[in-house]
Amino acid sequence: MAGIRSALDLAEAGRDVVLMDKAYSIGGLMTSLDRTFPTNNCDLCTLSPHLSESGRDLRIELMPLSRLDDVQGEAGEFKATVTSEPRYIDLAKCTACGECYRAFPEAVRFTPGLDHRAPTCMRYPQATPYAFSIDMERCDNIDELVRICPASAILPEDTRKTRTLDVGSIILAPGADLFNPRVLDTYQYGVLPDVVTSLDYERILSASGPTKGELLRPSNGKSPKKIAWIQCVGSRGVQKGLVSYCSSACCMYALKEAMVTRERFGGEVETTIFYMDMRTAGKDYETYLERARNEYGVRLVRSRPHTVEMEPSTGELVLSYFTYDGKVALTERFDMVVLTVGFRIGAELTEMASRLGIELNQHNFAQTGTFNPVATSRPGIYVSGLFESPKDIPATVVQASAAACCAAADLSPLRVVSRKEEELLPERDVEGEEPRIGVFVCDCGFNIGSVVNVAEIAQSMSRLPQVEVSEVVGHGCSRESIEHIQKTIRDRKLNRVVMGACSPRTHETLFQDMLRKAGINKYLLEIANLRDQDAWVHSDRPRDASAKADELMRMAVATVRHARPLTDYHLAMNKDVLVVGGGVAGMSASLSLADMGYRVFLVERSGKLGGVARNVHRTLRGEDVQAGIDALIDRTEHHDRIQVLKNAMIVDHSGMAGMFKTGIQVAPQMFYREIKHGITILATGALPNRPKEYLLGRHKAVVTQLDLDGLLARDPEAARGWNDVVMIQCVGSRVPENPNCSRVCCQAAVKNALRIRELNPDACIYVLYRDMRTAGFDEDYFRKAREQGIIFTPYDLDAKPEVEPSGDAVSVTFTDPILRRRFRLDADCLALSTGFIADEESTEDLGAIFKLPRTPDGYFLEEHVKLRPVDLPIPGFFVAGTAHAPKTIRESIAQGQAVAGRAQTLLARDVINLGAAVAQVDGTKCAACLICVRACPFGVPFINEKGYSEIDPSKCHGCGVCASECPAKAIQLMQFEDDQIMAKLEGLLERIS
Amino acid sequence: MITAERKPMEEIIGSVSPYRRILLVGCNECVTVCAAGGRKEVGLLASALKMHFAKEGNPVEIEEVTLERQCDPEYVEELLPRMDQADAVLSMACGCGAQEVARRYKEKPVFPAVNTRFMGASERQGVWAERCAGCGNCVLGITAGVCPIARCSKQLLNGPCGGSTSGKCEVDPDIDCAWQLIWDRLKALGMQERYEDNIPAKDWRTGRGGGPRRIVREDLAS
Amino acid sequence: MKTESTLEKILAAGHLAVTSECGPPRGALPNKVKEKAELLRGCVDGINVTDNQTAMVRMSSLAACIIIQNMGLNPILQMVSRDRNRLAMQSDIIGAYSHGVDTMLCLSGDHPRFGDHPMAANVHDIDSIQMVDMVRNMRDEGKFQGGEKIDGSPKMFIGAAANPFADPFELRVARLAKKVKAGVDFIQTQCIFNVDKFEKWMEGVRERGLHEKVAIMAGITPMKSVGMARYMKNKVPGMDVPDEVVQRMAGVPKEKQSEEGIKICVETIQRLKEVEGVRGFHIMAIEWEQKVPEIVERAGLLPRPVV
Amino acid sequence: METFEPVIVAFCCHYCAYTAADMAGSMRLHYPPNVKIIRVPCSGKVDAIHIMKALEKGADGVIVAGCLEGDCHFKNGNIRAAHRVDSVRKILGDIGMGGDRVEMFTMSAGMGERFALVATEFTEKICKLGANPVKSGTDMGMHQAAC
Repeated sequence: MAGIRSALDLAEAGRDVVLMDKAYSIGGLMTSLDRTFPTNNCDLCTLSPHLSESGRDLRIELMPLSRLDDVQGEAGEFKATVTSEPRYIDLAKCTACGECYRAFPEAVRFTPGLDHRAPTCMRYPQATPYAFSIDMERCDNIDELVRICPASAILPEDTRKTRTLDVGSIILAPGADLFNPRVLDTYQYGVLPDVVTSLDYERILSASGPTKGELLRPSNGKSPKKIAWIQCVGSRGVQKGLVSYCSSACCMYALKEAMVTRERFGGEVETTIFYMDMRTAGKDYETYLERARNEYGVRLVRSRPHTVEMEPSTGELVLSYFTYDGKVALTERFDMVVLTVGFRIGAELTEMASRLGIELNQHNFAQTGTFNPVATSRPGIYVSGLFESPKDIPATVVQASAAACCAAADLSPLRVVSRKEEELLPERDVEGEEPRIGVFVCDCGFNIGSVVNVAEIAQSMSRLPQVEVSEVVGHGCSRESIEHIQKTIRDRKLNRVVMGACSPRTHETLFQDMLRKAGINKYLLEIANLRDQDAWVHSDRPRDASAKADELMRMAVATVRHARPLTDYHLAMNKDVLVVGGGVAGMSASLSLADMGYRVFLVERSGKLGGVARNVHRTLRGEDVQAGIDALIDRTEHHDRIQVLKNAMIVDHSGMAGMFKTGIQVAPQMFYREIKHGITILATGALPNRPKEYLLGRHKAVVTQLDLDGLLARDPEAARGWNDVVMIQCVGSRVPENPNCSRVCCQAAVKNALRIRELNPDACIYVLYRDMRTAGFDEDYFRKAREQGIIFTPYDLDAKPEVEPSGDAVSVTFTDPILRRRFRLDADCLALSTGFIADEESTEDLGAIFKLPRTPDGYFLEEHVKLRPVDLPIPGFFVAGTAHAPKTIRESIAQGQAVAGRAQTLLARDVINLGAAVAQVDGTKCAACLICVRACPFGVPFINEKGYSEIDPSKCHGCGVCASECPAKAIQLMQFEDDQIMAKLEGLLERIS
Repeated sequence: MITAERKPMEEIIGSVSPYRRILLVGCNECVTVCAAGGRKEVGLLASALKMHFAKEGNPVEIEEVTLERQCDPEYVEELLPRMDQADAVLSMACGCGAQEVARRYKEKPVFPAVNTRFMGASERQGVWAERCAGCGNCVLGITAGVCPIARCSKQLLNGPCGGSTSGKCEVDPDIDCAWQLIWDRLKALGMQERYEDNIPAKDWRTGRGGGPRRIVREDLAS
Repeated sequence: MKTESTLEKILAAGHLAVTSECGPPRGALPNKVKEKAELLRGCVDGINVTDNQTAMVRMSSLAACIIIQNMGLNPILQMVSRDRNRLAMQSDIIGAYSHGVDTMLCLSGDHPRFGDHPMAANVHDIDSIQMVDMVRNMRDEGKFQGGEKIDGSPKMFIGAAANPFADPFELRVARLAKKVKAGVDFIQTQCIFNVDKFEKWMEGVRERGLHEKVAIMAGITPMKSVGMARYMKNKVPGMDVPDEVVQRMAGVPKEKQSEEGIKICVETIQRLKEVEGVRGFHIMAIEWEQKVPEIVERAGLLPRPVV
Repeated sequence: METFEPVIVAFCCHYCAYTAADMAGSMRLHYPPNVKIIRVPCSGKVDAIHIMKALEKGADGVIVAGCLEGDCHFKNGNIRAAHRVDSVRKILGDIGMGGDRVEMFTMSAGMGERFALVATEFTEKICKLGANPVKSGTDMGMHQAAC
């Protein structure tokens, strides 16, 4: 995931990328997940359309089965030595027909075919080799294997190769391994078949998994009625074989698995999750947790399960655990137990790290810092994803884009050579010409030819009117064929082309380029899907397959007659950037973009840069925040490509990606100026929350964690006088008014608690919490705090602590769940973890000015929670920092760099290609009925001053809903016009009625 | 806007069944906007009728045409060239359009394919509601901009009857009580005292009571 | 005295007036009218004769009134604006008066949707308040609504209905005020079960002094069963039956429920006697006329004064 | 009369149903060849008229296939399509064709099996329903015309 994202961002930004993977196909862990939280959708299906666009860039060279041996030189001019294992298959020839796989299943590897989501990954051929690979050791009859391949793609002499690459920068996104719970005898994984890991469970749920998506107990193939999840298996532990950190993503995916289970198999299946702390700290994750509990009825038990045993008589699994409220040795029976396993760094990676000379932390993850979260200790080498620290997909995608941004900054300034436009013939004008159709039928080697009688098809097509040429062309997509077809187009003056080939999903762009290079418009093409949707599915009845092929081709020929030359919509790109908000996120974004050579306007509402982070002095890990902030501010204010506008407010906005216009007013005179820019980045931050609770603001002993952080920095002496200190977590967060988790408070509390302990070893420090959410390595400090005698006591919403004044101190009353009684003590300092609250005022105004959607709790809503975490739904808009959701300084900086990484993909272009599949209105037919205006899912159509509907091609997403709902039939969707669809029907049905 | 709804298929089929060559005429005004008789509906109906009669074994020819406005003679004139290939005309316009076609082409039978319903506004996509009864003597000025004649089931002019329950009409809970709406607006406007005026019995001559109506603009008519 | 109406005389004399109603038969059998009316002899001061009530076709109110008039009783002609335009109304009013019918009630009428002719046109040429105004003009100015003089104008004692319970409640007093302004003489209210709410309405009425300009007769309906109570509560628009009433009915065994119903309405009458501005009672014993005498008696409203 | 081979038109949305059909291919699943796919960007692009015309021109059945609810790449195109299919079914009922010749299905890009299953079951259903009466009607019509 991380690797693909970085590669795509860089390729889209016009950079050449080598994408290495030790596996023989890419995709990593995500391709084996069923559905992903919090959308519970099949996300690669949602992602692939975006990817196919970038597929047109041929800038990514893929090196599967490869490893990075050595890196010499400096950032900007590395020499990287790469070894590739033999694949024994010629990628150029392999068509993934699967013959070899059928003949030698044990020797042939082809995950994509087995993974149901693979075709969507194959959508962009250069992104995953749509090809098999061979394990020669396991092949007993190589000659037979070579013989059986219809594309003669087998290379038995293929050997390990070593190459040295000149690269400017390097991104490490090797992911991590999943913990194998076999080492834990207590849960008997590998012994009891019904004890599975979370990944096993994903495969069971997956439509392509071993059970085809049926939920069945591995032991007896019956469907389970009761399933238990055990959290933190192998994580947050100190015993041997365990790791002490928290794997961060597990709580959410366990919830997801439980929810999907309830959703798919309804009430029949009981789902219970045994957990220590529910760490749902991400954006809207808290509401996800609430849905799991309340809507889906997922049962959550805070507890520590110690053993799983099997009841021999019934085959049930008996799970023993004790809960935190002192109840010990409870047992419960289940049909299945899912072990939620976390992430590990394997030996392979530690070796690589030492080869490359990058530092690792004590857990063998790559060492990074708060102020450069994706930079390794070696300049020019960056890291993203799990190898940096345990995290979920959104965080991974953010880091990937951040890494792409940093990597690009090390490269020589960019000269964009848009390869599509290189040395093309001028386009021949075919307007007014009679259609001269060329029909080309691929046999695709074995794939089509062996089932469909391609020669006969070509014959019968040649008899159709206006068909000039009709012939068979072997592998249509091979270089030779493409050159042949292009020559034919030119020699025979063809102005329409029909390909009888494989799926347009995979090959349309290829054949479109072919037409364009032959000098005719690329939209004069029609593809009949004779492989995936005919030969492959009817191999059992060749005659019918041929008949169907004939019909599919007739449909295509009939349709192509109506094809017309279309022009892709282009937009001149303004390369300046507007960044709104001068906090760490805004400054990081500005600096990254300015360093890449783009001009940045940084608009800050207040008189100072730095935002909320100015009030933070040290991170949990002890880094000096103020020094970092000052450095950021200094660089920002003195960067010659950044113009900082303080005391400035946004007042109006217009335009579209690549040509925005934004009006701002600047204090004190509030004079108005208009900024023209191509990209808009929102980094407006959030506000420190100060709810009127627990005497906050009404008693001097009551402060927020942020106050306390400042106090401890300014006047450490104060802490020395304290006897009792109490901290209350989740004050004003995870409550109806502010439903989500503020993410930063748990580690802030641990940080301040440790600092007080340091200053005053005798003080008693109590932390009253609901869930301690010290994700990742912060867990170590949480443990350290417990070891140092800081007392952590959970509380429930129905038994909240009570606070009343008592002289200079405040008395705090709370329930101790273990002793089950109320405690009362006088605290010299009560620190409330109040976290963040959305800056309603500014997000509301800006949301209105920029027409951007917001979440119910007032944060900006990104385009896609997981896959586009920093893109906003309107092209050209990005969001970073706490304006997106509460997050740490480190995360805000990563997002700041990530938006820069995403922004460069647009900024690198001189024009933006908007494609041609857009809706067009015939003003003479339009009745201005508003139906399209109301129907458009993206609110694009409007009634123009001439009184008819107008659709801005640069905003149209091309879904065609308006066209199909228009009561006046005044709207047509280019490429899918009614007469084209009717022609398809004619082509299919003419001989019937 | 004038609203309409397609007649039941059965009725339409019945009315055109004696004819083999049908000219199906839509209108690009109101009936397009209320999705009853625009190009799209014309296309759907044509297809449906062709299928029906084909199925019955006596196929029909249907010529589709949608006029800019079927209630203006100039536009209706455009049908002339098509008329002699048609045995009958099926109109998807409101009653005004259908009658204009009938007036112009005396020798051709004209059948309505829609029921003209009322003068209304669109509440949202796909929902239209009656707003005006065309009484010819507008009272909106004294009823806070809500018409009790069109929107009160008993067209009461002096306030809600005893059947008004929590804002809804006794006739149908989907109907807002017009007088509740009026009262709410009066309050919003601080004009409660307006309600106290007795509105006298209405002179219906300006409405249907006066027989078929016409407007003559001397300056334009000449 | 504006008219010869017995009801007007009773009220003028300061007695609590009592009226009841009689729904004409759905056919041309005069005896049905006579039987029902006979039940009420001596215990009421006027008999409302409904006009196609609930939008079901019945013998015309006018014809039934004449039958009752000829029995020496005092019919009250009900007229709804649903079925007649102003011509038909005025001719019927003159006709009624020519037979000595001197009291009438102006209503808008139930919507045809509820009756057995839902397809019927819904006239509403004028509304009930305009009707009141029209009848007053005929009586006091001696003019038709069109302005022409009437030769022998009908001296009608004019009534109208009021529903204190319908929404918007705040408008209910104002609406009465409009009827008063139009010249109504007496008011018969919707059946009262929620006495508190009724008293609240009366307060409003008194605040504006309306109770001095119009005689308000409280509408009373005995409930036969808990079923009926529930039906009225849930199904009849503008009817306000509090839960405690339903519970009270439900609290007694089936066979005792009708008796309980009578008790409730007697108690209601007793309580309402105490309410300032209540000048009488209109007892609507729907298809239960025979109980009216008992109710009137147990409510201590007998004997009826002679005026 | 020899065995009836229905002609079935399937309007498939690019992002899910069409991909699922390709998926069925790469999984080498079998389904009846009677089903002919027309690719549209979104099931919401399928106009009621397209469905009617398909039947008018003699197709025996029409499938409209889109993404799973909530997965539509264009937010709610699939839901609109479902409503439209309902209204077409009603019209077909009214003209005595019966609505069953048209049906909406949803599936994710990965559901190769589901596509094959849908294609198979729908084809069986249409076989039961028999040929599109519009065709037989015309034959009969010509027949009558002949004699």
